[in-house]
Amino acid sequence: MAVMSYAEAAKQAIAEAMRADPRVWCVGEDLGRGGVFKQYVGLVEEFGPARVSDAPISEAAIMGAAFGAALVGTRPIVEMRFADFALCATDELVNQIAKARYMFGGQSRAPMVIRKPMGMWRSSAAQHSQSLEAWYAHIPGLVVVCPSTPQDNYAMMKAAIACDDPVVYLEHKNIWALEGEVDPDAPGAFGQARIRRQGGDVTIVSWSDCANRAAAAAAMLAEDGIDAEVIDLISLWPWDKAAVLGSVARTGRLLVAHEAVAVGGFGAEVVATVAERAAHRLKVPPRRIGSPRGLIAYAPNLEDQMRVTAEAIAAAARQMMEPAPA
Amino acid sequence: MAVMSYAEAAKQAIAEAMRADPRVWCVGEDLGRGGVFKQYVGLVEEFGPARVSDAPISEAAIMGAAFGAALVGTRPIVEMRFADFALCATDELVNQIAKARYMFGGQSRAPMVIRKPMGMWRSSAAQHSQSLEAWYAHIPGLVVVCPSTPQDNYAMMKAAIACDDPVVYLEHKNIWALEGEVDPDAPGAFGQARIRRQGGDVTIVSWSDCANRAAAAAAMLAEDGIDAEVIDLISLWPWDKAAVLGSVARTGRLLVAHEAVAVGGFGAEVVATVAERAAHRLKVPPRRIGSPRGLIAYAPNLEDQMRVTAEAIAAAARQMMEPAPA
Amino acid sequence: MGRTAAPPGAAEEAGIGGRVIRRNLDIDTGLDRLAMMERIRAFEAAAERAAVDEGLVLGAIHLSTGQEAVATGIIAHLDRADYMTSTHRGHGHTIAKGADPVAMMKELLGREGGCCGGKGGSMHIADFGVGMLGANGVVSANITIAAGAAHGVKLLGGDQITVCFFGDGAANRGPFLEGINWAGVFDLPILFVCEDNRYSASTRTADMTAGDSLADRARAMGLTAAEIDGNDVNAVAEAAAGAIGRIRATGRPEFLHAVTYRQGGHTYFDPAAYRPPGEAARMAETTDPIRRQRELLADAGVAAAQMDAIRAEARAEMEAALDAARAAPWPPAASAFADVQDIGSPQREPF
Amino acid sequence: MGRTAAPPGAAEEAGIGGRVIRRNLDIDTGLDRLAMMERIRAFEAAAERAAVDEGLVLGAIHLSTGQEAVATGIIAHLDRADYMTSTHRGHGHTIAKGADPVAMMKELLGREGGCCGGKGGSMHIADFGVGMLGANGVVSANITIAAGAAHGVKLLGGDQITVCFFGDGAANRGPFLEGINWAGVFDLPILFVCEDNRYSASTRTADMTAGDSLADRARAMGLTAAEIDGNDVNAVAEAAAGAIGRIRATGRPEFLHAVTYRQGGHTYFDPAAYRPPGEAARMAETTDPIRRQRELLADAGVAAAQMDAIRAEARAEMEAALDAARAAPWPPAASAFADVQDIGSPQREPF
Ligand SMILES: Cc1ncc(C[n+]2csc(CCOP(=O)(O)OP(=O)(O)O)c2C)c(N)n1
Ligand SMILES: Cc1ncc(C[n+]2csc(CCOP(=O)(O)OP(=O)(O)O)c2C)c(N)n1
Ligand SMILES: [Mg+2]
Ligand SMILES: [Mg+2]
Repeated sequence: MAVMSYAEAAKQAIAEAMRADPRVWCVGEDLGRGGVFKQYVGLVEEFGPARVSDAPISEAAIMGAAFGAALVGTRPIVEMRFADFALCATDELVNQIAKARYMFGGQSRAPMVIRKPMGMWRSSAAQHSQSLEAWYAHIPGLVVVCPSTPQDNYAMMKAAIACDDPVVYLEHKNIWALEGEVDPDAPGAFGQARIRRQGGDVTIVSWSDCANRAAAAAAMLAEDGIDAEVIDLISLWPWDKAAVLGSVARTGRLLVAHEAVAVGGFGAEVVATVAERAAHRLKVPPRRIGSPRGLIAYAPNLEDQMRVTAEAIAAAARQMMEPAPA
Repeated sequence: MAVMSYAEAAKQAIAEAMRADPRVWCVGEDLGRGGVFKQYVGLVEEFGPARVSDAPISEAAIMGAAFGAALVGTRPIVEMRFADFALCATDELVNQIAKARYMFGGQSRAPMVIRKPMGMWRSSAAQHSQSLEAWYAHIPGLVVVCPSTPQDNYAMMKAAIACDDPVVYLEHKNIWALEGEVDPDAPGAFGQARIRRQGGDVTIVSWSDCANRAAAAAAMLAEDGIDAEVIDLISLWPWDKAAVLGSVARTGRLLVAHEAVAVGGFGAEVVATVAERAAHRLKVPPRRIGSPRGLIAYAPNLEDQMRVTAEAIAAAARQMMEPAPA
Repeated sequence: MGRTAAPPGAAEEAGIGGRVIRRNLDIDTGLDRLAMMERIRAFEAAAERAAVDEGLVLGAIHLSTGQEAVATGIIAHLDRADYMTSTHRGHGHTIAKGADPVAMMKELLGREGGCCGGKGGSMHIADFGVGMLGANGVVSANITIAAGAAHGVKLLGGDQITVCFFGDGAANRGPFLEGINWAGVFDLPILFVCEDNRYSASTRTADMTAGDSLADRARAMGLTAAEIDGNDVNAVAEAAAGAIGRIRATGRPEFLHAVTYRQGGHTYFDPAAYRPPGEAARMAETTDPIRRQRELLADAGVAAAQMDAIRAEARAEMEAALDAARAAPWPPAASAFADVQDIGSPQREPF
Repeated sequence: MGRTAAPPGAAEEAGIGGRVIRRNLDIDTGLDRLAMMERIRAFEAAAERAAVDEGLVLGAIHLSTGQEAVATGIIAHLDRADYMTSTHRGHGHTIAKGADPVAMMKELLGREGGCCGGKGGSMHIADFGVGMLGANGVVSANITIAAGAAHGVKLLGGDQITVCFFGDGAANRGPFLEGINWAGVFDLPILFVCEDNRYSASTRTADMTAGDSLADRARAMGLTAAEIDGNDVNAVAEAAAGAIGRIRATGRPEFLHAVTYRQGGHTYFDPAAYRPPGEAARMAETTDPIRRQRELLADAGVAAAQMDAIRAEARAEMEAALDAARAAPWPPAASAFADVQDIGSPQREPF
């Protein structure tokens, strides 16, 4: 098993897929120089500029043209640079790509991977920091992936490229350099969560980089004698309801943690699902922890107020372990 | 109190605001001929084409230019024609309008009403039928309104025009002709729900046209001896948590009904909030009813499978009243 | 290969009876074009009747009555394997590309056997089997998609070309610029056709369009572009032959701006009262492409009866299509959740 | 009003020492322009040092080193009340419009007293008090916003004009077309300025741009447009004087394409190794607008010492700005939730 970074893991998955299938290609701004986060470095040298294609600053055309190219039989990997800029291509993604197969009665497929680097990255301010995964989970036709580790970024990227559905692939831009072991033979599976830590006291559900913070929180909690189970959903649609419901049945406590705004975030879906299906299993009310419904500032002390930290996750879990006030 | 249609009610509110304040103006495609749903008929005759302005088919420019015009002191009412087409202006709404005041440290305001006719309308198919209110509730900086009656479309339109925040104003396009009494002196208030029916057995929370179906469901339930309370949220951000929590404290049963896709819909937020804050009040698990996570077809029999009907709402409520299986 | 009205030769023109006809008009070709235009018109007339008289068409339909020369003249030069994207006003393009009118009519009625299984309706009509990659409910969105289809062909080493039809109103949305720039940058084999019917819904497009020439917008992005009379099917065909020939030879994008006229309302239920009084009647009189083609052929010696027979045949074909559609059942209920997505399909996980 | 290098008169040009200077150059004006360019450069140099050496600038900053003539020459003709929108590379425009460099530097350092209260940083710098309606982190987005500002002015009956700066890369996004078309359709008093520094991040913009002329794109939408040497502050100013004068007189939009060169990387931490070897050095040698203006003034008899003093003053001003910013505290914690929205504010309802 090789050790590699989160960025390298995805790149390796892409390179392998491109070697195996000439229909796979990448398109986005600055890819010929490795992309804005260097996550494509070296690919243009191996595959040439037609398959690792630069693009004009035209997010709508990048998305729309890649879709057209998918309709005629290619398998594009679309680079949106920042998830925020992908909003310039919302019609293309939501009205066209997600709906085409259905509207055309199954005549077409849109096998595309749409990479949208998301999340907070020191002092990037309100237009370069958003986490909008909940939006895409709400859109029928889309698969939504939020990997948190090199292993998952490798395996899920491979799965996403192999998938015939459009996959919104949200990498967290704060962890490009995060290193970890990657087993190339462990396949990625949509809708199958990773149990990052087993525990019997409280179930912490998370995804994307926040899952790493949840794992750190669990380590802190262990020092306090609290045995947290950490479930990293990896994909939000489909999502592993069975893993969450099973865990909650054992722990009786559910805490969902994500970086996105809590109001209308995907945490609401997780909590609502558990409340609907397993309310009687809950020993204490379920809880969400996410960003306040505010905007992300440039100044670090203001920005930090929007963060969901390991400490905050641990604190919330601790509260849930306290005996109810008499 | 005059009786008027849902469309007329909003138009009357706009006309009154335009008479009172020369900074208020409307812009959108075809407005000079009354707009695609005739919801602007007569306004151009009264206010002229500069204030009831046509626009090119340029949703991004309609949104972006109206925003620019708001920055220099006008108060635009932006017509997006179909909520679906508003996706062509997502960057403008979400990255620019919602964030400008904050990013610029309070130097600016974006007093805008952004009208987005939403929802299913017989055989309009997947690109002309969406309900995406949950998206906007998730975006800090935006106020979100989904009126269901002429009264609320009048009062909330007035409130929205008077508001200094950008208001995403989602009218349901299936009820333009719905008639009702309008009291011009009853002010609209954001975050204040309307109790459409009082009842002690089950709390049904809804908004937009689905609130009308919820009210119809309550009438059916009454025939069965079930006393439902129907809460029409009217605005989703802010939303009237107190009304919902108070009602659930009395009924012990929560059913949220909306037309949008259930997965990641705003119903999840309502259920999650109640589960977090009032789990101990719930006699039975809370429930959501919304569209399956599928797409809306053209053929009526397929389309109907995506609908949340009064019958379905009533059936769900009835189930919640059944004694738990032994 | 069929009768000609005059000896073949280089295109020459001569005034005959006050009208200009091409000396080398091939009458069979002229009749073929007439027949295609009649078929498109008959299809839409049948659909309109089904909508208005019988309430069988539940969603909006947008008719191209008066615009048939554009679809006919351009697509005459396409092979079945070539690709095409269209708009909300796409029946004509789809028929001309070779789709089955029965499947199309079933689609308009939302029935089983519709080309999209009843899921799309008029505005999303598509027939991938004939390279028709879809109408589109979002104005201008098909422009980048078409550029991408051409891009995909180039990547795959195919030799199909792509034609992208869009309206005059679509030229004011961003995808017009982004899609044409894309085609220019990547040197793609695509023909952009602006089918300018002078209206965008109830708006005179010129009132909301800056500058005098949409072709200039394309020229500014390096494309060869021409303005053509979109009501003259032979002029359209001639321009298309040139452009498409060059595109096949060079792989480079081109642009045609075809000026025509929307004879009816925006949708079938739009009375279009916003048009200047008399405009519609005058335009139907002077610009109708079917009338013009009939006159041209009549001048060339074709008997009215022969042309009437073509019309009658077209009408009979489309009447039969409507009958078949009317008789078709609704799509199977289970199809509602099919073909959304494989992973996380609502067939397994609706919630 | 100040010394002139030659008797005033109609603009005439004469070769002096191999270079062309304007006979009627007003030396005070020339020095003013030099001073503004020096201030912009000194501001950015100070910011860059704060970023690189001290790690005080936490977010990305985009420097306009080498491009100062565009901001200086255009904005020289604006009043404080006129409006302007800018881009991610907006320090120069903001300084030229009259914003306080101390407040700007505080903003770059994310401090209390920053012009956006530390919430925006470099990429969202704005000073509504001087008509600067904001930089923008989304390429091209400011184009429709600027058109709207001009639209608002027209509706309110004001007499301000609006200037919209954007980069060469921005011309390939939809808002370029939609915003310029909008200005043309509504006849708005706005000047669009494409500040073409030849790069879009690491991409040579020409490689991703179809057609030869961005001005032609604007001309195709009916705008008067000109290409100008964006490295010659006097040429920029002259073109701007003409365009802005006409805009004030007629209320009609115009377009300028100013060609300049980005001397540094895309951001301060981009080494820009993708540029052809030697290009940057050669361009700094031949195109640097400050160097050119100094040479011009030297040829006109201005002493180097006087120009050095201007530079020293600019540096001292910006050093002081950086000192002030360095000393400023972080914004008050409570401001994190202020100014999001009035209704449903996170100050009251964060969840
Ligand atoms: C993005 C978008 N905006 C608005 C509409 C509503 N709409 C449908 S057709 C149409 C007019 C289109 O005009 P044009 O492009 O000239 O095509 P035509 O209808 O004349 O064929 C409009 C505004 C839409 N479908 N998509
Ligand atoms: C819509 C969008 N796409 C991509 C980016 C990332 N980005 C920031 S600046 C830039 C290059 C812009 O080039 P240009 O418009 O020429 O301006 P310059 O940086 O040269 O001043 C890019 C691609 C962005 N900010 N917004
Ligand atoms: Mg048209
Ligand atoms: Mg540039």
